[in-house]
Amino acid sequence: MGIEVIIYSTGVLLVLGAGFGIALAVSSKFLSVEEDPRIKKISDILPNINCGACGFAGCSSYAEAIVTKKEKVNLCMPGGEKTSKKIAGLMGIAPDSIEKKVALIHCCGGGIGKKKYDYSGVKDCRVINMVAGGSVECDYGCLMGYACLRSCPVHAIEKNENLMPYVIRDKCVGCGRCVTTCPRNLIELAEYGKKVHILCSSHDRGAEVIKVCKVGCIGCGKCVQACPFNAIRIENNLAVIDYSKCRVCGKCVDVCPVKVIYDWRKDFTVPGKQQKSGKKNEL
Amino acid sequence: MKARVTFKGGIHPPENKGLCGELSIKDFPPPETAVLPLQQSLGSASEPVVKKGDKVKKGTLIARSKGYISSNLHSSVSGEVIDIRKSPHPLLGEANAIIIKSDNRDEPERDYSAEEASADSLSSGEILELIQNAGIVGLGGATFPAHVKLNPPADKPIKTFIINGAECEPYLTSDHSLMLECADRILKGAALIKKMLKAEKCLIAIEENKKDAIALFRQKIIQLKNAEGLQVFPLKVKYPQGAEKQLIYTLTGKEVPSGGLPMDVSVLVHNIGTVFAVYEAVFLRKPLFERIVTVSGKGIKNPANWRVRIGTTFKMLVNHSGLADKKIKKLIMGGPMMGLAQYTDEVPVVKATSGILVLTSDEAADFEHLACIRCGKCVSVCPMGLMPAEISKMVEKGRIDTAKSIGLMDCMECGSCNYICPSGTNLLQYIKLGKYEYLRSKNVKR
Amino acid sequence: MGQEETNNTGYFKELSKGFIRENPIFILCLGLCPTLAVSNLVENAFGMGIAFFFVLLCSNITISLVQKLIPDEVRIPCFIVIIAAFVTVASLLMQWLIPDVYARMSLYINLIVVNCIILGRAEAFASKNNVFRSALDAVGMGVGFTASLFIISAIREVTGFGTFLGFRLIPENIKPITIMILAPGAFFTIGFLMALFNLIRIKKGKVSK
Amino acid sequence: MLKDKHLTVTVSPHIKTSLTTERMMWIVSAALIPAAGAGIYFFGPHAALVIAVCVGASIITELFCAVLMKKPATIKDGSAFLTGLLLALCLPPEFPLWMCALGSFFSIAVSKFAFGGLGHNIFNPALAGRAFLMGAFAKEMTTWKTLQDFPDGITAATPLNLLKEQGYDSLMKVFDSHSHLFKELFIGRVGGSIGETSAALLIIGGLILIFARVTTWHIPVSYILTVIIVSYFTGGLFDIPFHLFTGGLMLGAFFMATDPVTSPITPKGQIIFGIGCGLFTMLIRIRGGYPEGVCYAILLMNSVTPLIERFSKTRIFGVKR
Repeated sequence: MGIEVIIYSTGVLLVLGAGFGIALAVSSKFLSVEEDPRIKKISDILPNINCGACGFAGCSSYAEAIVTKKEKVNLCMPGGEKTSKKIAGLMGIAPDSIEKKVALIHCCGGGIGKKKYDYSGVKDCRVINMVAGGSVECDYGCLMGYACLRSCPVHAIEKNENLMPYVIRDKCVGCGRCVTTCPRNLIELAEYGKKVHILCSSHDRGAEVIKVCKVGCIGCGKCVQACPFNAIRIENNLAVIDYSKCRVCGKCVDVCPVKVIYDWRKDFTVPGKQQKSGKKNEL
Repeated sequence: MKARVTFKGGIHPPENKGLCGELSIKDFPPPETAVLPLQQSLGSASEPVVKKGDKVKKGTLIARSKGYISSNLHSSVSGEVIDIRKSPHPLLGEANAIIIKSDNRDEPERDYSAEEASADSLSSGEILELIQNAGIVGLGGATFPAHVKLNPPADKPIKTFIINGAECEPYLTSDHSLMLECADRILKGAALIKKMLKAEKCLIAIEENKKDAIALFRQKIIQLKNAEGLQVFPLKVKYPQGAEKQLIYTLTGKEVPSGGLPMDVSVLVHNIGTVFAVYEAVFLRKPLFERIVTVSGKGIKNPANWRVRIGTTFKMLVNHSGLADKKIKKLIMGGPMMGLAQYTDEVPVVKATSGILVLTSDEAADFEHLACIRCGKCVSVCPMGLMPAEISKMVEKGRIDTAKSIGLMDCMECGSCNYICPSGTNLLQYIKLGKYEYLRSKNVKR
Repeated sequence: MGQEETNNTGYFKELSKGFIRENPIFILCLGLCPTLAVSNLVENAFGMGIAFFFVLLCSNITISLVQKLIPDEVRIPCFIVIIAAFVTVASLLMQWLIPDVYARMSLYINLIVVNCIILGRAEAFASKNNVFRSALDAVGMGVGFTASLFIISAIREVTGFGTFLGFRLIPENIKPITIMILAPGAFFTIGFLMALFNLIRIKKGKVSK
Repeated sequence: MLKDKHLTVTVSPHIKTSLTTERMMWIVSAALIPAAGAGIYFFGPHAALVIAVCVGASIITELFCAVLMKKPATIKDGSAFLTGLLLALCLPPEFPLWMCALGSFFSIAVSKFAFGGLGHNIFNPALAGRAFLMGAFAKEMTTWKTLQDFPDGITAATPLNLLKEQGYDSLMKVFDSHSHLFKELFIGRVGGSIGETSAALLIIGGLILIFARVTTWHIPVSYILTVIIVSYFTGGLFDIPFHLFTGGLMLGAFFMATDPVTSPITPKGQIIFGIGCGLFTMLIRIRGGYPEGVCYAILLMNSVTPLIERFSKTRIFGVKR
């Protein structure tokens, strides 16, 4: 390769570079589309599991709404406080408080409760619920069709040894998909911090409950008496905890005769199973 | 006139109508205790007007309709109300019902055997009131209150009144036997409704496998004096010939628009049993407290058609007919295609009960669920022109909106696709799930 | 890819990720064009791998050196210029060192310029990391690419020609499977190996099913 | 008492047809047996070996894949048996046995299980297997067996090959007259793949399928009609029976193109599919490099099946176009 080749190629490269550089400069001036770079940044911060808890179609549309429509920054349940703070920082506004919530299945007896009939067909509780009012005797019991389990975007719902679905509390991001999926409305989003819950939804009278399920609230009222803060009341044959009053003392847990009140600080995470925590947490 | 046109699709399941033997209607004895669920029709449940301890007679009003789309309920036995409590319901699983203990006297509220002479001179409003008071609902199975259907809005006049005697469901012969026994009365009821609606034509549609009924009706119409516009229309034998929209298409060539009602094309369809009930309500002033029920299936020793009081439990009927010595698998209210499987025989006969089937395990065979092989049979049999396999796949994947866009809500749940599917996939169950999910998501958005 | 935290631990991780975890062919599905074209003979594949390795290493180092100088808007043209220069160097070198291999595959060597692995690594990694890390990344990716190419070509040469590096492995009387040396054969081989790699990753729990 | 009985509860309908997938597969297999028998009769025992190896290898591969993918092994449904049989029927009678096994392996493992198993494959497994073998062993795939009882025994090629490579005159030289040629073609005493030569038996098998409601008339009729029309316009009256009864057309039209998994599900789509197959077959036969085009025509149309389905949606009752 002679010296003239080097000079020539340098010249060509220079000329081409200058020419295209000018073209680029011109086009960047006339063709540029103004897009807020914050949208992409917020998109990156969001967890991108597209769970829909924020009420938008997906994470990217939520990001867009934050920037363009000044949507609140605390709507992302899976991301929690960390995400909310990050986005608030990016947007230059004060972060709103966000409470971590996890899904809670208000039934622990589907697997041991009495069966009404043999079902055959699509194994989905939303279908089972349509057939003669569900396959379990209890009208408020889990049908064990696992629609919630399949709807969970982060695989936080599993079956226990009684084949009842349960929520792995540390995996749950609180998106609320299972809440809308459950055909019997057994699932609600509960505050993560309040770790004592009543796992039954039966509004039947006590005598009827005993007939169909071993772990059903019979509305006996023992928990009401045991509660030092008046946080429990019996509502339509079912004990309900008022979380604004509950101080999570755990006294109700011990007095419940049918063991439907659970305390997640104790050494079990799986209702009806009494399993050591953390053991079954992997998929 | 011979049926020439027919709708697209449909299936030919084994009929098994011969099981019942001769088609006479036998009277079933009134039950010891009648269980009368408050929810007997579409719409809201009726409100009880009796309380525990009240004495009632046969035909006494015991629950009044609540709201426009609702129906009255009458006692089917004479006796005492012993309770109003939750009890098994063939459609809902469990629902509130009035329990009446019979005093075995079977005393009627009034004499239901004499025909009122004045019926011909009643005005439309008076007739409607009689129908409403009698608590008549669509007896084909849809249980839509008859007085609502018979009172179309003024801007949608009815030109053609169709009487549905297709009875395309296998096994069932209750309509057939009713047509054979009460042709005169049905025709009287038909003429009454036709007059009331000011309809031009009244077509009686009967499937060709009921040759005797077709002949009988033709003969009766010839004998009738004012038979103008009254016509018998033989239908090709296939399922679902009795489906409202398909029936209208076959008889008039008009398609009920998607999401619309028959009155949108100036047609009204009533089941043959409903027409008979209207006759009884208007001419005999008899409320709807009994109906014809086919008790059949290979699990039944002596299948027959019975005139049964509403509130009789399935158990009584089944025990009376005797169980065959075979492996019994299912108890079904209605026909095998659209009927509802029951989990207990404690459920009572309701106004919607056209048949009770006890199926053996070789009739109601469970299929091993195999993968869809895309054979397209479901597409070719779907009378609504849908692609059931596609819809159910979309629902299975959770894409309800896509399913909606390819006709999810147009499905009428006739079950043809599910019947024909060689892979035994549960197409209809997914479609039902999709409908449920769609309605639910719509409610959430509101 | 580029979002790894820039701490000083995990140099080995940076190096080894190209072998299996982020294997350019089987996991990232980059650079399939030369893979399909040159992987029917082990010899060709090896030549390609070496040339590729050289270009990737040099371009990664250069780009990470000059990353501060290049304005963000025109980074792609600049990368292309750098890569093109090294490809020219590589092709000149090959012409000089191994002329017969070069004669068979000169076209594909020149096509390295627009190879998506090199541009992809430049864009995703070298332009965001320091020189040492970029070099490690290039070595890892280069070795991963060459090894993958070697595996594919070994399978294809043995089944399609019955030979390995020109030596006959399978007796003459058993017909070789001609389709394996055609493009479909490359697709089959890559597909199967991809499935295998995914299986390994699932077994290791890196990806959920 | 019903109370003591175990009642099963399901959503309606409660009765189902007796024509299951399993039964459909076995009916198709049964409909192919006359043609397979003719193949063995004409070409001798090696043809039987080819069929046996293909079927055996298919079933073994199916078992192997099912175990590997942790799916229930579905040998009983007959799909693997059918794939093996179809593959064997479109192979030359003297085809080496280990290649048969390899082709069967490809059919089941690559073109069926790699796509997700029965019901999910894009291409007809048997034809994909044949195409693979064609690519891998082109020479063996085009080596035809001489028929023993043939007049001069020179025809080591199929009639289509003869026409393509040596022209019309040599074809006539071998078969003397048109009527003789058509007779031989119809009965199947010509060179060719094991199961594709006897048009008469294939038509009988196809009619069995249609009357047993295993398949509908749409694809075979539109396919064959298209071939008739195209051959009439490109060659005249003589070409019609020639193109109909040579090669794998009958086998393809009745047994391959009608494969439910890889053809459209709507009747209208099936007609489009059949027409497409016919056009491609004739295009390849007349203008293409290969003498026979059925295999590739069907594979090509398989790949556009989703597209056809999208444009041939059924009209929903009560919805105006």
